[in-house]
Amino acid sequence: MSEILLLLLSTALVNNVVLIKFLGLCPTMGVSKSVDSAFGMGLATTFVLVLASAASWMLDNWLLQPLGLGYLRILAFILVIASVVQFTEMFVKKTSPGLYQSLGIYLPLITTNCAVLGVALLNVQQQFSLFKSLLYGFGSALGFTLVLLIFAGLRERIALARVPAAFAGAPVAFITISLLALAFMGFSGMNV
Amino acid sequence: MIAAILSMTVLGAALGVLLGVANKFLKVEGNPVVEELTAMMPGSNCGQCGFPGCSGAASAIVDGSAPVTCCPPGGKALATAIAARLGITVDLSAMADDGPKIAMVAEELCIGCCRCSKVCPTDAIIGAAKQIHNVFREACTGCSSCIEKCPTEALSMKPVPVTLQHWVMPRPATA
Amino acid sequence: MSTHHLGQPVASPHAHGGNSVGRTMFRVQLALLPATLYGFWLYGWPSFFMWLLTVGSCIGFEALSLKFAGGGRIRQGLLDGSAALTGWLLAMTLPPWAPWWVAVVGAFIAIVIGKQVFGGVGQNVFNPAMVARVALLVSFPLPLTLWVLPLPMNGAPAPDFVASMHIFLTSQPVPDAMTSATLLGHAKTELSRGVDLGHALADSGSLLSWLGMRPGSFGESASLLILAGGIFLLVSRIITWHAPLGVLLGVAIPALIGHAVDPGRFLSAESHLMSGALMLGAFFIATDYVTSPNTSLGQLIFGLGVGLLTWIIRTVGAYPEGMAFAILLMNALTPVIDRFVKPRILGRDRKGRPLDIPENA
Amino acid sequence: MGFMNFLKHLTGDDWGVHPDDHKRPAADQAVRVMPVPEKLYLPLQQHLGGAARAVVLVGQKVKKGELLAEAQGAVSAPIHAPTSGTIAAVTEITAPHPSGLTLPAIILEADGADEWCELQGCDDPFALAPGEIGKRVAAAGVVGMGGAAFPSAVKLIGASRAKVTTLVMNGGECEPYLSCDDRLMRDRAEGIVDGIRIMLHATGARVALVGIEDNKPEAVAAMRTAAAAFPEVEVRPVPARYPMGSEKQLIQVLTGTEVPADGRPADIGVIVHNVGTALAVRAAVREGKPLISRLLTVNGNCAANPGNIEVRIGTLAEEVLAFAGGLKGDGLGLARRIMGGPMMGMQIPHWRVPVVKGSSGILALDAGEVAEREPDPCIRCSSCVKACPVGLLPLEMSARIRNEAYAEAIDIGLKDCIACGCCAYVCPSKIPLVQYFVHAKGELAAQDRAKLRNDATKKLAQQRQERLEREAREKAEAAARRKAEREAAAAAKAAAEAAAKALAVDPAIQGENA
Repeated sequence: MSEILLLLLSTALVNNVVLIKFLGLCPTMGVSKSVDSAFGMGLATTFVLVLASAASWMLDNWLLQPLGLGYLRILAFILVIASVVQFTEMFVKKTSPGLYQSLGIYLPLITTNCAVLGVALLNVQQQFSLFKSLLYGFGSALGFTLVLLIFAGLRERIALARVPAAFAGAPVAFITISLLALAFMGFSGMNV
Repeated sequence: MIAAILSMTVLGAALGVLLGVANKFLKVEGNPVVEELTAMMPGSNCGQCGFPGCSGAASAIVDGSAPVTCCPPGGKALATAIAARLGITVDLSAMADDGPKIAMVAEELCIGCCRCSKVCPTDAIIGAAKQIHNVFREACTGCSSCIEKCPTEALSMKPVPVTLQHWVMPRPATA
Repeated sequence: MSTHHLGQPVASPHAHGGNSVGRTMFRVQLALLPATLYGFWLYGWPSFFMWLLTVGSCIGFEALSLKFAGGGRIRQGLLDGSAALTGWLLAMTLPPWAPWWVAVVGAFIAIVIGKQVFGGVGQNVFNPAMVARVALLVSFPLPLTLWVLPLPMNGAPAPDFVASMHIFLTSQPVPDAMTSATLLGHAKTELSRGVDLGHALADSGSLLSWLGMRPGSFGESASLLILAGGIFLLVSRIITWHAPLGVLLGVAIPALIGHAVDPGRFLSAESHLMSGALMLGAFFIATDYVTSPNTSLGQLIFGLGVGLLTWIIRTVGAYPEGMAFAILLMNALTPVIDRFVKPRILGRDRKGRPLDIPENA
Repeated sequence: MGFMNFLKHLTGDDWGVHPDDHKRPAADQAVRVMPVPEKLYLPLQQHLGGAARAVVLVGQKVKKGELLAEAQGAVSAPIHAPTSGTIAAVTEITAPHPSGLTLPAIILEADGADEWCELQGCDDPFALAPGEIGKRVAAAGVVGMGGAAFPSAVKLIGASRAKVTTLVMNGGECEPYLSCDDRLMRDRAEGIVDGIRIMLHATGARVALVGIEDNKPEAVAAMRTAAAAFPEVEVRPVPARYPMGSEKQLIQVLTGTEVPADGRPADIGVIVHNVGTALAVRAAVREGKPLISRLLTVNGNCAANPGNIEVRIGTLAEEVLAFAGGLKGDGLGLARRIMGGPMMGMQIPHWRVPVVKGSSGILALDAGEVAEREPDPCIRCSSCVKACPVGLLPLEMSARIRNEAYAEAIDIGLKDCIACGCCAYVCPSKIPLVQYFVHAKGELAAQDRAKLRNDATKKLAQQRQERLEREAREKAEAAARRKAEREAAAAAKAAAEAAAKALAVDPAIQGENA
């Protein structure tokens, strides 16, 4: 039990997918203007990441490795991830049109979210079991959602601030997330 | 090589079938947002936006070909309402909105030709033929459709006069 | 009767309580003064130069930024004293004999990157002094962890004015005999070597050391003087008790539990409370208006979070002192806290729904 | 700033502010009665609700107390002649309002006789039916004297319908500088208590709680003495703290219950009236006198001789000031002219505006009192959050309003704001927070009006569409009918012709028949 918790903490905080591994920066910058849509994006990414982790693990262990097709891994993973994202898109469009509107182009772009592919590949690299890769995917998604939420909160506040014209918009957002990464360095070296 | 092609094909086909099935179950009919926006618009179909009527403008806004600020009679209030409904941010500073305006008739110029009252979408211009017309203030949307119809330029758009009841405390100067 | 022009109409109230930003900042600086003067006595001229240059360059960078930003508010911007306070707080957390460039680079990070980029006073989301402190620590770990012993302790004669200038400007290596590790740093090193804390820290914990007779940052080793300054702020109503108490509890509770379970692995609560700028952080940084939550409850949560994160980073992280990181992390969480912790509106319940009308009325 | 306040500060139970009250020495001066000025300016709207409608003609002679304008609509109040004289005009005059806009008013030229019209008093008001008292109060044009000027009769009648149990009398007068209620309670405590008892009778409430701030010990003593014989009237000192005199706050302190948001005090069985209103009600019921004068405080550093003055409604502030002793240095150093108190009163553009029923003070403030200063940026010190008596987040609301995000400001409570001014009073950056809120409320009201208008014009457009369709249809029908008629006529003609032909062809038959 404590091992599960530690793995989750380590993937979510200590090795945060956005701030330490620098994966998935596109949606982090793109869908962090309001906390509500950030939360939706976090949920959608969590959904995709967990499903993709599982699907890619199965694909890799049951199909690619037995057939000796390891070199097709990236191609096959992208195919699987794209399908999962398509499915998620249909699902969100059906269940929550408002969220669908606010996620906009970023929802299909989860396909090219390097965090998803990155986590799937890292799972293979570290030779996790199915359960562990699910956990790893979930922990990463948790960290992604957390950072997205925190960052969206900060950006909502910055949107009300009198940022000089030269820094308004993306520049100040980049500076903010770099300072956030600085703060997350406090977790570094934790041997949990 | 063949194994690779085959496996990818099979994989692709399988996922495609799965998505196809999912699409059957999760299909969304029509776009309810357009109707919602149409209900928010002034509804006088004045045509100032350049679209065929208010529902045309609504669908143009929804599919992104028109800005939310495209409706002059709706003004800033409508633009913010639509933006809030669509969940987008809108830069209102670009929108010229110097308060509501209504049409007024210069009585000395009016010849009573009735051309203006024929185009008014809300029947706000009253007066029979050969008699001086007048604008019914409460009904005028400020769409200015009538302005160009007037042969004697007796019609003009004037800001609605401010009264004690309608006065708004000015915004503090920003520090 | 006077008929002079009134300009734009203004709304009520037509009276004011008289408080101002400058007054608040001045009070905070006043509260920092005892510990600062004591620090000068402890560490001599080099520490004075370091303090002066940090405060001075903060004011300089503020003036430059305001000039570039335009709007002609340079004078008001400088008079509110916020830049000087940021510099002062930063200086308090630097090693007392830090060389000149640390002061200047720190001031640049604090004022320009930490504050002016966001729009100046009141607009920043992270505490500028802590941003600078962390950025310096991460970028220049060596000069930032060089702790000179207080002069009354190391036996060597205090450097005179010229020698101090030399130390400050040339950043020569300080002789090993004059430096030592901080309590927390020492504990971390010894623990990683597998030495029991009971043996490692046999000689610490006296009242004298709480008064500053130990290595540490320029302004934090005299924890009791900082505490006195904090109490002054509390009494003069500049700050409220929520955030400081939260920080102290957030550190003390896990420290007490840990120490009770395994004194060999976990430091005692009073060591935690009195070391590593904890008092400074609790009373002067966690209470920063701009970067902490709006409500009392939010500030309490904020403080608890800072304390707990500090303890976690100190205990299991790579850095011996976690205060600055913990503050930045909780700064980042502040908007989220503010979103969920709001005061109850009169006539409404906590969720904002109107209260029910009683049946028997 | 006593020890108890510090304790409250520690526990966070510290809503509101403790401004320097500036009430003395004005409060300790005896009341001066101002003679009737030459001309009185009587706005048709001196109350909340619909404007009154003038029922007099220019040139008409009226007596003191005669009806000049009648109430219009459910929430309204009539206006009476404050003295005898001639109606000079019904025109527009500058309103006592920051906008400096005009409003319609009756101008009455005094004849100097100051002669009452016939009054219908009542010796034993307690024999009257509660509804009758409400009617008399309504006819006398009594409105809330605290400043909001809500028609009192509407409240009284509503209260007896809603079966209220408690009458809260507001003697808080928490606004700094003002002392007219204090003065009334000291000088005319018996009359107030009598008025309170009449109001108890009218509303059916069982008990009256008179809340008086504890910085007015003389008023508390006088009211206690006057109420000693009546157990149903209870005088309760409350801590001096602004805005103690705000309806919902006073109810909470005196009864311990909260008025639900969007609700009225009557919902929890309470009704609130000002102590000055009690006197007006008493005069209306016992003597039949309408509301034609009031007590108001002239104060501020620029006023040469501060004090309380009884003036006729409609007197210009300029004349009141001149009677009170004028301005120091002839107005040199005057920074702001205020009608009402400094916390919630209105800035007025010049002194030539009339005293209305709700005017509780005329303040001439100097620059030091107003403390005008360029605002600094918000440092998020959350002083405003602590000071707000309603529990709002003024700093967040103003930041959103600055960015025109009104909907978000409403989400965090803009509509619950009572504009008491505590937030702006404590703000170290001197941000005009209340002005942001007032502006936003006005903007939102304008948007609501635009929406209503939008709906109305949409209906009109629809009607036009229907009309056009109907006309087209009718035209088509008419055309069809004409065509049918033409055809029918043609057919008939053809038939007739055919018949005629047949007749001509067959005369034999005719002959046979004949």
